Amino acid sequence: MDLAFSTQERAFRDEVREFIATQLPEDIRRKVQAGDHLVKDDYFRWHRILHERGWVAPGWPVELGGTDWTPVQRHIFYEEFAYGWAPRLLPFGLNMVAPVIIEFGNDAQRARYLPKIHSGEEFWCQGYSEPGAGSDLASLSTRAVLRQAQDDSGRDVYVVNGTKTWITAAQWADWIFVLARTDPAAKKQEGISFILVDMRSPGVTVRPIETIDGGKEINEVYLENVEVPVENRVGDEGAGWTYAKFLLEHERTGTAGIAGCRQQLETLHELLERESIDDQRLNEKIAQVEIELEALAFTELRTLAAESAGKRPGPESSILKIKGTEIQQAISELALDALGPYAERHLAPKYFNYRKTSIYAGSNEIQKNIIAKRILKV
Amino acid sequence: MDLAFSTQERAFRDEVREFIATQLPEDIRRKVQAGDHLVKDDYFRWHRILHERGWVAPGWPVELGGTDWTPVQRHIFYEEFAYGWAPRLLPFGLNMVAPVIIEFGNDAQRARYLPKIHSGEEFWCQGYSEPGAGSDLASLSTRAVLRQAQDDSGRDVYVVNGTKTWITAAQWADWIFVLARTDPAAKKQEGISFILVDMRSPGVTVRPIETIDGGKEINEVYLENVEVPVENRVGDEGAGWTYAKFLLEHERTGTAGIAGCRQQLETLHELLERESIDDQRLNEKIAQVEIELEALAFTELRTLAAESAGKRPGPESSILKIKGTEIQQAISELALDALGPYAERHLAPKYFNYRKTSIYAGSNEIQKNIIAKRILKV
Amino acid sequence: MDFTLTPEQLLIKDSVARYAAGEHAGTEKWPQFAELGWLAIGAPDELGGFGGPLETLILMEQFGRGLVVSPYLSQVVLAGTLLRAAKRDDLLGSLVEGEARYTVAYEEPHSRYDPSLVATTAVRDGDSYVLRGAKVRVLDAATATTIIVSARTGDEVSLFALPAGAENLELVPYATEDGHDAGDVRLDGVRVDGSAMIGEFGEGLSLLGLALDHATAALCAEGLGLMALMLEATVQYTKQRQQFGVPISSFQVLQHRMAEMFIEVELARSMAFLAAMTLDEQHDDPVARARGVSAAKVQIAKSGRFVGQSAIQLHGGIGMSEEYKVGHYFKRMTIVERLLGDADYHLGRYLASQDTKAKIPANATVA
Amino acid sequence: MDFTLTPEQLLIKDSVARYAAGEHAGTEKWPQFAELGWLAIGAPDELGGFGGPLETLILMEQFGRGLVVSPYLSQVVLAGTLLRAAKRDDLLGSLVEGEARYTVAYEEPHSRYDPSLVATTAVRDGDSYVLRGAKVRVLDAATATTIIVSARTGDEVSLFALPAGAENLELVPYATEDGHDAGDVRLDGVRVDGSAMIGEFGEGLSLLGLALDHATAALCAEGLGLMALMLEATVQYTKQRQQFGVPISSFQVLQHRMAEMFIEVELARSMAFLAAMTLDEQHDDPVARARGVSAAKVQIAKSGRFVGQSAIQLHGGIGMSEEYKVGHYFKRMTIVERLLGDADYHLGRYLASQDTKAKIPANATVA
Repeated sequence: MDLAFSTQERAFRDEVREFIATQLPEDIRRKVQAGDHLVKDDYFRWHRILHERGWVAPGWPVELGGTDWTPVQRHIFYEEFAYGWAPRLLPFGLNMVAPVIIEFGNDAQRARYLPKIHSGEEFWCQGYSEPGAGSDLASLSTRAVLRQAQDDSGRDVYVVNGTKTWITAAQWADWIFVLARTDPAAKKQEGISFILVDMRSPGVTVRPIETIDGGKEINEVYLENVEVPVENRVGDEGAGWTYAKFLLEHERTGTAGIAGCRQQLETLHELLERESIDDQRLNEKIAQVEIELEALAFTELRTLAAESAGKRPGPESSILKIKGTEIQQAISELALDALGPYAERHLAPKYFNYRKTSIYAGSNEIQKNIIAKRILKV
Repeated sequence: MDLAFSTQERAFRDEVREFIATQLPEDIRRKVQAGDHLVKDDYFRWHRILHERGWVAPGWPVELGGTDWTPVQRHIFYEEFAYGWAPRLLPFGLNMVAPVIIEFGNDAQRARYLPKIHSGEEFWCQGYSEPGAGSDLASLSTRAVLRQAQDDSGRDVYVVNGTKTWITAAQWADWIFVLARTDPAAKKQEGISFILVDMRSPGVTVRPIETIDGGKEINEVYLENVEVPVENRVGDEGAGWTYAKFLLEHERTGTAGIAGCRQQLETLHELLERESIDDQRLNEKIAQVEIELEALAFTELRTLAAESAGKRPGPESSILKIKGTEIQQAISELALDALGPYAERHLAPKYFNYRKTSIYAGSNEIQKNIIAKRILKV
Repeated sequence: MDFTLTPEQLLIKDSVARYAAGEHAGTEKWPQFAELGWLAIGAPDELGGFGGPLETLILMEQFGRGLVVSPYLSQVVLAGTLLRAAKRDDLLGSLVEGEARYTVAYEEPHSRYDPSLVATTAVRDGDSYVLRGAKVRVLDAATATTIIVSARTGDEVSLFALPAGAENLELVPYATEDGHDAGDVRLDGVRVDGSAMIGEFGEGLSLLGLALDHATAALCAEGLGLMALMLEATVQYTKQRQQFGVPISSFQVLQHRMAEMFIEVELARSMAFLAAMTLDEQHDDPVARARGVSAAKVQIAKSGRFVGQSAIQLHGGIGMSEEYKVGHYFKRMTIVERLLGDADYHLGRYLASQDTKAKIPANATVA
Repeated sequence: MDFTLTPEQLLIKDSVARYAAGEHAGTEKWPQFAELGWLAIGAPDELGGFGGPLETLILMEQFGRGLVVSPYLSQVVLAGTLLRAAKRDDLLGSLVEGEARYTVAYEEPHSRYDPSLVATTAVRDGDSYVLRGAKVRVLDAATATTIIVSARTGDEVSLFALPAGAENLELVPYATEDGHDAGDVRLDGVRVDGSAMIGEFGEGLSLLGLALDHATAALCAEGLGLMALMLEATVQYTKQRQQFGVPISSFQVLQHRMAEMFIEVELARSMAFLAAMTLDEQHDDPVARARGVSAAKVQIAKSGRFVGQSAIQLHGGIGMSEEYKVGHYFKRMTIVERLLGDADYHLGRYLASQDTKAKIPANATVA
């Protein structure tokens, strides 16, 4: 057993730390530190900087512009993002649709979409959830019907109709990838296809959903008779569910958000110091959360070590999702406890906002189902 | 609204308090206070004293030796038992089999059994649970087959075979009431009969089960070809499940054990004082339990007031069972926390012993099912 | 013991419930409050007053259920109790009529819920006092015509009624997350006549203590109403919401969570009643009052957190949406949990009252 | 980073697991422990020693899984670390050989886990010391040949090795709930030569601190083994146990409870490793050591309580029975949770170490 980082890993950490310290624009850093909302241009500028350094798509194959980092290096990379107050890039293009296109798309699709995702020229959003389908993703009712286009071009198009909801960044996106039912007669998880839709197509409408923290980051996207060229379908018709599952497993990295939690705790400690709050009960609660965070951080490292040793990321990642979100929520709650309800204006919205983390990306109830079924096999 | 006890109720409380203070034998009081196990003679002596005063069977009809107390009076009565360190009498005869015999038995059965239960001459135990049937009581497999007795008397007997488990006080009991399957062809909850078995019958064996706290209060009872006169069946053949349900609802009174918890907390405070322990974290935890106990005590009073106003005790009593046992367990845990694992020899066994309270009498999981189904109707 | 409502209590309950079911109240509804008699709860008979803590509970529980946004808590319960205890029927009369509106400024930047930590000073100068200091989180300050301020007068704390527009008084009001408002107040040498003192010289903390206990009990009742409604909404929603082909209410894990929410609501209900009873019966015993009211606030804070967070979780995404009601209840509950002291503050206060408690209930009253 | 076991570590794991799967150990197995080399873990090379905290972890986790009742914790980890730190290879040699057996007496009637609260005195008298005082809860005292006692020597605390049969030393041993034994010790003027001092004059607390950190980390590993086994037993049992016509493992509420148990076991596993790592790498920094080890004990106590109580609850009645194994694991876990300091004690110790902590992990080591 060797539980410490290697010399190379430590050198890599220094390199990343130095890069972020010198290259991240100061205004973006300040926004992240203050917990302010970022705008599209913030993401874009940081994307370009990472792109220039060759670090924009660590998960991609090297020949497509990825890096050849080990799981531990990737972990260190994102930890340093948090410590340096660097924003994570939006995952919808780089980490979600791109791996699907790389794995299941054809050459034309790879050539059309990947370079613009890599360069940051095109923004993506994710069209999975529907008003009627939350945790039960496969019960979606958006339909795509194949027929000839109305414009007499004679080409085949899907006519897509449905509503997608809880879509982050749809207001900025150039493209959306949607799951749609192409065979209404097929059984629930069959007959679903994975389709790429240009957000500028006629029939696409974006409506912001205001959340209880006052945020307007998420949207509903209405698709009304949207014509999509048939070549925008990735992979086989009716195989979309397989690709969706592939994507969900690919999404794992960094779910626990350990470094982000460390930063939040740091901010909380600074707040307490600034306000001269030294309350024994509060300090104990914070210490308990810190200890759980240490336990989770080490659990993540154990998972990474297993991945480095060749194991695929397994259902153990459900622990990271459950505990990571619980700890995030606990910290935001403690911050509110520390200063009271009307003290710092941004604390309550943050607490409200974080309630979503135990709901999205597979609710914590679903994660416990996964642990029970796939690990404990009950 | 009038949230205080009436003058009469207060006078009644004084009367009971005075009675217990002067009539409860000192050696029994000391045993209860110290948390020691009682023996059969302790119960018997206290039974006789209450019997003489006419207070042995508050739940019975007056003409059979009961009292005409209101629900609030009965509540006060048992509260004072706890405050005066008086033991509760064993419920199996007085509060369990007797109400069934009163309600569903025939005159001969009432004449045969009730007086000796009332006088304390005969002790009873309960034969419900089986090794294979815990929360799922109706899945029992003990069988009773009707046939002529082997002794050529020509009378009809049930031949009973089966194993009953978790039976408190079986080692002292003269009688056991059992649920047995008389019609093996009937559906699960049908074909069960309610049968009274003389513990001295040939074929009855009692084996103590040692529990993790070192106690030997519970037993397994083996019934091997036990012949029971057919007239020992209460009510109709195959209707036993109805009587069992009646009994379970009748069992409710005092589930929360508020007064007992108050006494335990009192004992804990005395312990802390004696040992000069004044630990802020511990004090806060104790205070939190005290507050929950106050909340539960008032909830019980609200339930009683509703009963006095004519409502039948409903599924709300599940709150009392769940929270009452949680608080009992919490107090025993705090006592152990206070003094450490090897300090007071009886604290750890008590903590172990109390773990059973959330399992027996309808596990707390079953109680939550009841709240969900019968109150929330989901 | 009898928990049924009197005809008068039923009347309050029904009228508030009717009001709450209609459009929610902002400032403009105040005359209606006066007309309905709600501003007279707890006032002396001579002023047309009636009822007390139980009637306040009944009203506030309905306010909670209806998510009524109103300065009732601060301007009637808190300020009204204070004026009544200070025997200022002159001012109380104008409050009951809805003509004048009072709020109480007692929190300071570092006082962290504790009304006894007062840095603001009132210095005697001839017949008048000059006040200097800062007050924060003054509830519903924007609509108040008079602000009652606690200030140190030597070693003691006294209270002063300042007109909202007084010279050298700067008020910065702001909207709060729950749709209410509050304000920060700076006193840069505000001069008032000696007659502006509320209560006796040095009586400030004991008056404040009483008024805050009444306000805290009322807030517990509001919290109860919020929780009860969130539970009902959750039960209803989970019965409708289909996932995996069945209503999600059929999942045992959600059923048990709702059963636990139910238990918490019932425990909270008991403690809200207990707080009201304590104020009724132990009016003159500040230790017993603190014990009963703080115990209630601890329970309401704990139950409210669990019920609120569970309601959001069981609603899933829709609970996070500004368009759906449960999120608003959750936000108000989050505030109620901490307003006038959070669970830790009240647990400390409860512990401080321990020594004088009777361990076994005396014969006089329940619990 | 590499979590795979070295061949040597695998050997320990397998041999302990084999042992634990057999009959459980009482005193008579001690020579076997010596033979297998287990008494040499952490000892210097010259004495045939090998390994350190990680090897101790591997052994203790298996002891936990097998519910091995043994004085290893007190007589090897606690006493052995102490003797090594005091550079007493002479005594350590006899320990490694299994010839002499040491236990450490540091708790006193009111010390409540804190080794610095010492009322026992050792007064110099010519070439010898005379000890007076009382020690309680001395682990595995009955089988010890030597008791190492902490005593106040003026303002400082020093350690003394007393023969178990010394004159004026009274030992009252007793069996504990978990099948182990402990003892209370009275020192009524026990006279020992100055050479009985272990370590330097006044070095007692620092030696004790180090030894207790090692013992606490070892106890965390035992707790991990207990928990892991209880989870496995619960999963197995709920799959077999039928109620309402289905295995009870099919009830979602029980599934989620087991998922939560799994999470707790994994967090506990991480912290047990972290404690061992801390001892390896921060051997000479008492603050960092306290921080890592106490954090681990807090987690193990919390996880262990939840896992143990859940295991009993999910087993139902049979979990309460002395005949079934899970109850015994629960009992030992209950003791492990509190032994050498419960969660509150270690949380306090963790908080006390806060000021010196590095908030963001330095580059030197993980976490």
